[in-house]
Amino acid sequence: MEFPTVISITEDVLDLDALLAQVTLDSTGAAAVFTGMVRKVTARGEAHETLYLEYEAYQPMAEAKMRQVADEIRSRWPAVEGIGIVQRVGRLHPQTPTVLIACTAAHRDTGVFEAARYGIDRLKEIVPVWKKEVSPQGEFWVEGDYIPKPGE
Amino acid sequence: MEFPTVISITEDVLDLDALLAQVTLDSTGAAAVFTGMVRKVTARGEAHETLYLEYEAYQPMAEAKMRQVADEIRSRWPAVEGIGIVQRVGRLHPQTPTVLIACTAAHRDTGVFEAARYGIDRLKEIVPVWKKEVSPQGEFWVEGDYIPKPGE
Amino acid sequence: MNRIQILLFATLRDTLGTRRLQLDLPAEATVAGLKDLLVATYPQLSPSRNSIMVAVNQEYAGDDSPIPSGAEIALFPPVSGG
Amino acid sequence: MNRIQILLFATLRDTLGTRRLQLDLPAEATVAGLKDLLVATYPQLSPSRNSIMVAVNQEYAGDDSPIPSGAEIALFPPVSGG
Repeated sequence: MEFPTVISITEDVLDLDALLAQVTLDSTGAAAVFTGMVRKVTARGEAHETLYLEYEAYQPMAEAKMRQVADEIRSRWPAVEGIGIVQRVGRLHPQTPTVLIACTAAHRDTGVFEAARYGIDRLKEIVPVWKKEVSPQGEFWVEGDYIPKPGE
Repeated sequence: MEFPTVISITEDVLDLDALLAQVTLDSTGAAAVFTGMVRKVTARGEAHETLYLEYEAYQPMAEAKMRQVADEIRSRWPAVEGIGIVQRVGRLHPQTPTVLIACTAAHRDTGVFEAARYGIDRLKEIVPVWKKEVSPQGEFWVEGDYIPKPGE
Repeated sequence: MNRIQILLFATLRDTLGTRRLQLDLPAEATVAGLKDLLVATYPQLSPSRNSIMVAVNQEYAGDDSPIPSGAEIALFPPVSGG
Repeated sequence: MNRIQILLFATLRDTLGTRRLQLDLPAEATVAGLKDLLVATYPQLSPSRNSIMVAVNQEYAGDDSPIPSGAEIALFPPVSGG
């Protein structure tokens, strides 16, 4: 049986229940899911308020890199069954989910939590998506601090 | 501001997106969620097939213990903002989500993954809920192996 | 004597064929005393005596825990939710 | 000469005011050569030269990476999705 890998970049509202159903097999008993949301109020670092974020993606490369993240998860946690990675793009307001990482397995002690954590960490390192922060003080592009190696 | 704690025992279909919205604040940027599902096919231990599970709860005590699990999470991971714990009861068929644990925080490196993992581990130790496994070979009550201390 | 209501769950409910029992306990009874009386009254509980969990007023109780008058008692096997 | 299409994202698109560029590169050009030509042509890119990421055919490239004829090139800042 082939394990499902669901990759998507979408402007639509994220649907966690639907994604979960897509990565649930007859042998699945556990799922760990990560969701990121737009924070209205940020206290860490330079405290600020956010009106909305504007996400954009280099879509074909982003999809390829999301698939690479899924492959990396499978090589590290072979017990993982289904993997779903969905990035929402467009204008996203506070409290809105922006990204979903779902990893399923037969049991919860198989690495699903670590796999979901790894998935969001890697997505933020290598998947070409950017967000522009729009605040009452103006707008600026957020830049990450990870520089992928050639071919990474 | 009071952090939300959502506790529920329900016969209804679980709605992860709705639960997540209930535990998302203006300061929330990350959520880790655990979901358990009914496995149709179990390979670990004595391999077997499941037609359905029948869940029941000692409802008032179960709700009190779910609240205790949330309190324990907050004392261990003070950065956790919202906590949602929902147990579905009744007859549940393969691939159906049976339980949700959602923990939110401002950032993902604050313990949300560990908090969700702790939440499901503790729920399976101290929350008075039981499942009867119905298989083609017959039916039997599943019994856990954790014995809570008095007052735990 | 202290007449108490006992709620039964899962295996124990199936074994005794009822969701509720009434038992008359001595005034100063403990959980151990309750278990003794139960097993004496319902010998079919004897094999599972050591794995029976007892909650008194919705809190886990030990063998030494007292059973206050009018307490809500629940008997059940080790939990298996999630 | 090798006429290539360049896609621009995020800050770089805003800085140059366009989503696409065309540039004529020497046949054996590398990513470093492309960056040199870009900065010479668009001096406003000079401050961000070292943080510009270059993807060649949808794969991260280093300064030494060659730029094949007809390659799809994309320029962007370090990613910030999620």
